[in-house]
Amino acid sequence: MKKLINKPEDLVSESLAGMAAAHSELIKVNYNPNYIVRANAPIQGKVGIVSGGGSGHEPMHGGLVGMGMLDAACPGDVFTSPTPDQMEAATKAVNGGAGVLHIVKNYTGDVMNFEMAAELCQAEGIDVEAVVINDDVAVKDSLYTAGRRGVGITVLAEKLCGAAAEQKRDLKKVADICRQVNANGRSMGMALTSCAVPAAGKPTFDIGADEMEIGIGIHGEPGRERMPLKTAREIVGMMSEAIISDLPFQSGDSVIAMVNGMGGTPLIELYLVFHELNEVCKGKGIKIVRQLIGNYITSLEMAGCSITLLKTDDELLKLWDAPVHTPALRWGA
Amino acid sequence: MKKLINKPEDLVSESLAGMAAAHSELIKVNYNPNYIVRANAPIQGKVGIVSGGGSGHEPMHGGLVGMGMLDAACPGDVFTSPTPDQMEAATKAVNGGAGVLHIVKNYTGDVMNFEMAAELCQAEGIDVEAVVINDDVAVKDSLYTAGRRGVGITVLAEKLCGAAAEQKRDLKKVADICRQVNANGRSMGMALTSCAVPAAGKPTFDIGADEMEIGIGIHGEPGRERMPLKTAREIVGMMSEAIISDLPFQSGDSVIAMVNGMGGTPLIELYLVFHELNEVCKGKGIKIVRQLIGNYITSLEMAGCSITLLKTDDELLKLWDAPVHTPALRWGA
Amino acid sequence: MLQKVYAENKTYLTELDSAIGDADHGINMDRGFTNVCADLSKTDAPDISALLKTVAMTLIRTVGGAAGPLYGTFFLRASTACAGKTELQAADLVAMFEAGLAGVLQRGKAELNDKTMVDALNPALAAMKQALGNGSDVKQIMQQGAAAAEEGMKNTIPMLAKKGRASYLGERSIGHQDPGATSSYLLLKTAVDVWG
Amino acid sequence: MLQKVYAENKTYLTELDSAIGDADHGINMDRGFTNVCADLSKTDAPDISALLKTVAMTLIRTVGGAAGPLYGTFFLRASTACAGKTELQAADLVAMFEAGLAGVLQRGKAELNDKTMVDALNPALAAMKQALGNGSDVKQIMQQGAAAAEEGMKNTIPMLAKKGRASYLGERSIGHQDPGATSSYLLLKTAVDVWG
Ligand SMILES: Nc1ncnc2c1ncn2[C@@H]1O[C@H](COP(=O)(O)OP(=O)(O)O)[C@@H](O)[C@H]1O
Ligand SMILES: Nc1ncnc2c1ncn2[C@@H]1O[C@H](COP(=O)(O)OP(=O)(O)O)[C@@H](O)[C@H]1O
Ligand SMILES: [Mg+2]
Ligand SMILES: [Mg+2]
Ligand SMILES: [Mg+2]
Ligand SMILES: [Mg+2]
Repeated sequence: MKKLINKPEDLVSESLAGMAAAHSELIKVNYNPNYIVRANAPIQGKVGIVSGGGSGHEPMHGGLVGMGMLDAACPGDVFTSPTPDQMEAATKAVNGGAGVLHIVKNYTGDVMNFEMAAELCQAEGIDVEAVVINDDVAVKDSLYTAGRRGVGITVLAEKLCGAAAEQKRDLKKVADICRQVNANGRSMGMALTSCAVPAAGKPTFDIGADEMEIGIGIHGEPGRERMPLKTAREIVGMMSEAIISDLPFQSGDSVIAMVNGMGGTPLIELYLVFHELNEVCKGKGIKIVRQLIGNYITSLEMAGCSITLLKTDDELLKLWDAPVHTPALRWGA
Repeated sequence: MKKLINKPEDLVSESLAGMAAAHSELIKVNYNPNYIVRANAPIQGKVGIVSGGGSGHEPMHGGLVGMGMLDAACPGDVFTSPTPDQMEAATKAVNGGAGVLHIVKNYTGDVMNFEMAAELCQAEGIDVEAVVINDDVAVKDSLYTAGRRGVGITVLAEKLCGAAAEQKRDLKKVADICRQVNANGRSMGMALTSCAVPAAGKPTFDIGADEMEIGIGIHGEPGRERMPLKTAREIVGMMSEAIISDLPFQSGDSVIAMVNGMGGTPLIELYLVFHELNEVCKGKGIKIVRQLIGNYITSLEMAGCSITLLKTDDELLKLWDAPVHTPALRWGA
Repeated sequence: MLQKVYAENKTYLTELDSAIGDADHGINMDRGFTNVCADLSKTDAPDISALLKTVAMTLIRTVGGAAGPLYGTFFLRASTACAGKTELQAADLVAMFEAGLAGVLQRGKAELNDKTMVDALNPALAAMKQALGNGSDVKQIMQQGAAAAEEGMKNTIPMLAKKGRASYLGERSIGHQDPGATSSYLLLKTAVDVWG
Repeated sequence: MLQKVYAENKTYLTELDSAIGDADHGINMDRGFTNVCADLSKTDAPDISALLKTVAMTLIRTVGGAAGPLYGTFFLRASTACAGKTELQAADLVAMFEAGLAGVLQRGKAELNDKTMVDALNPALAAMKQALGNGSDVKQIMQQGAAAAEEGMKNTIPMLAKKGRASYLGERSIGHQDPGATSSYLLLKTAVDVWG
């Protein structure tokens, strides 16, 4: 395992220090408990939006804190959900009296820790609503299991809810938008290589030089299936088929598409993947009206990509085009 | 070698197709000869800025075409300089009567091909000036050799010259700014892993699990020195020392800093590197007033980073803060 | 003591978690109990209940992941169950364990055979209750519990995971021992050595 | 013919370029001469000069890198040097080669022992001139040239590169054969087989 780090146990805090130094006009970083918060938080009368999760997915979530997106992000240790004390402190720091939305990715740990945090905050009279994101079609959904993982849609939901909150919509409305986005979005990921958790010191899984994992999550978990490496066209075909047939997306739909890099895949390949995705969508009469192409929800240095499609409408498009100014996502400002 | 591609020989054109589909409001893509050009080119009375180089460095250069930056970019085959016919066509496409600046990275191939293109354009009465970027302190400079490579400063020069051209400064002034930036900027890079040229099918160099290359370029060339892997603090110490002592940068200087990922290094590590760089600079009384942190001038999927420092002044800062809207760099618009 | 055990088993648990999870369970447990040690040495708790509460809060604050809230809740409920007590009878111990497990079930909503720590904790409780009924002493009760937990842990190997990260693997989760069930067994095993 | 040669030597040249360059020389030359073949089959050039001009322009357009402009310029100058000629005497051939090399030197500004293609082309020219002086025929002249180029190519191994990408390696460039010198030797060797 080769990484640009000092001691594994210092990676998260030293990386946070770099963010604080680089983006002081946008964000402030609080240590123990660790959270990243908008420089001008709390904003009176605005719904606060808090998300969080294990580290190693950068720029999500810390790089998405700022005007028009998140008010705070709670980074856990690498691939380990943050703890209730972080979420409680972040929630209090962004509470402007209009309540706070917790955007939670559906992982047992994240869900339980955010639950505990919400209980603590509500006990102190803070109006907290939580929406759990579960968009990963690679996982069979079922009432009896942990259900689907929250992946790419999280990024889009944070942008869209952030825009709605910026417009001073109330907590119920912002939470409704989050649920709508989650209900109309689907994702799937794949990996060419594993990643190595710094403290573990070696790759989470071994994979052959001619193999790939289809249906991976964002924590180096093995995927649903190991298969021989295929061409980008075949890979995008498989992934987009799984995504499109699941909602299902239909001819005439307008979508926001994200081609996301897992951290170790170069941009030249991601644009090629977007080209293939665009061809598939054109063939099915699905119109990509907006897109994100790059590393947004990553898995350390893993090579691979994920595809996310969100069925959209005029209201969502307006929210998408609204100004955003965060370390990782910026337009109109 | 595992990549998200179809046939190696189609990588560049299929990736260009993805860019064209994703950014039609910003850019147009021309095939044979290949170049990416601003959607609204040529802009009458504005100096056109053309750059180019081998592919595999994305987002540079194609992702830097747009308002306030490049007017056109010529992508060669992977790591192979583009050819004079591409540069000639791109130059003609962006010539708005105020002349065209060629920003050329100092590699024998790039320099000779741009030379030939300039000769062809001048023969047709187009006013072309070329500035060669050579900021890589890893290479010993000398009159008798090919000299230093052009690396990170290219990105900063393209932003700053683009802003100057947008303000309708004349060709001489824009070229002077480019020379000033090149004269006041220095860079150095390192690698943890090699990259694999798709058509070659295997890593360009082999490197041990506990080794790193210091002083690499951006084409998978081996660096100046192979040494045991060190901590990020030690690595940043070595690189920043080489950079700072070369200009030299001095106490009281204000700098624009770029911590650039080589393509396979995750953002969490790049922010840690920025933290270490910031500590070094603080210790020397050098003030980082602006920064870029991310993948800007890459080497396919190589893991590693480069550090670039540019001594700046109020004029350059104004140009830096001016609006820019390209696929990869965007603010104020 | 527990800290030492989890420090020793850090890699073991993490490797189990690499197979069907995200390779951090050992790291999380080690971090948690290292902090528990530190915090306990700082605070001198008036009674067992207060001591267990400190353990619970520290685990909740420092373990993270799924294990943090679960073990945290376990110790929190155990703490409440022995509130006010200055010394523990065998019956108290079993009652505390029962309360702890109830907390885990409520928080995690896992059922038996979902391939989680519950598959170690649940048989352990059953065995402890039985031993208590047979009038065994504390040490015997813990031994019975640990033995049952070990068996329950081993039984997770053929299970198809329905809860936690491992459930994402579907069929591929079969054939691997559950990390959390393993850390639960270690918890009991250590308790035996302590109270022994 | 040359196309076949470079196709066969694609990996060889690319591996040489991996050691001290950027692993593309073979790919570039192969791409270039594949296109030359295609273009020549399309255009039936009136004379040798026109034919060489097509070769030059195609190489400039399709090889890229350092080799593109250099070999392109080589053939461009050779083309000018035989303008109007319908058949070539031994002397013409040597004159064309001399003109081509002059173009390479002008474009690349490399000197002898800089570890470039010049270190193969330059001795080749010398040998060809001498052979011409001795009244050898075209085939012998080319053989002498190729032999000298091969020696020059081998001599690049101990050289420290001063031009091109290899120069970035400084001392580390020593001990590797220069890819461009190698492709130049292959150029002559093939010429021998053709005119043989
Ligand atoms: N819903 C649940 N109920 C009970 N135990 C659970 C549940 N989900 C997960 N676990 C336990 O947690 C263990 C994983 O803990 P850990 O790796 O620390 O958390 P994470 O999965 O968030 O990385 C699993 O092995 C399992 O025993
Ligand atoms: N200035 C120069 N003059 C003559 N030949 C040169 C010069 N620079 C490089 N070369 C030749 O070009 C070869 C490299 O060609 P190639 O790999 O195709 O280009 P690049 O280095 O741009 O990838 C070198 O091996 C060397 O022989
Ligand atoms: Mg975890
Ligand atoms: Mg090249
Ligand atoms: Mg885990
Ligand atoms: Mg080369």
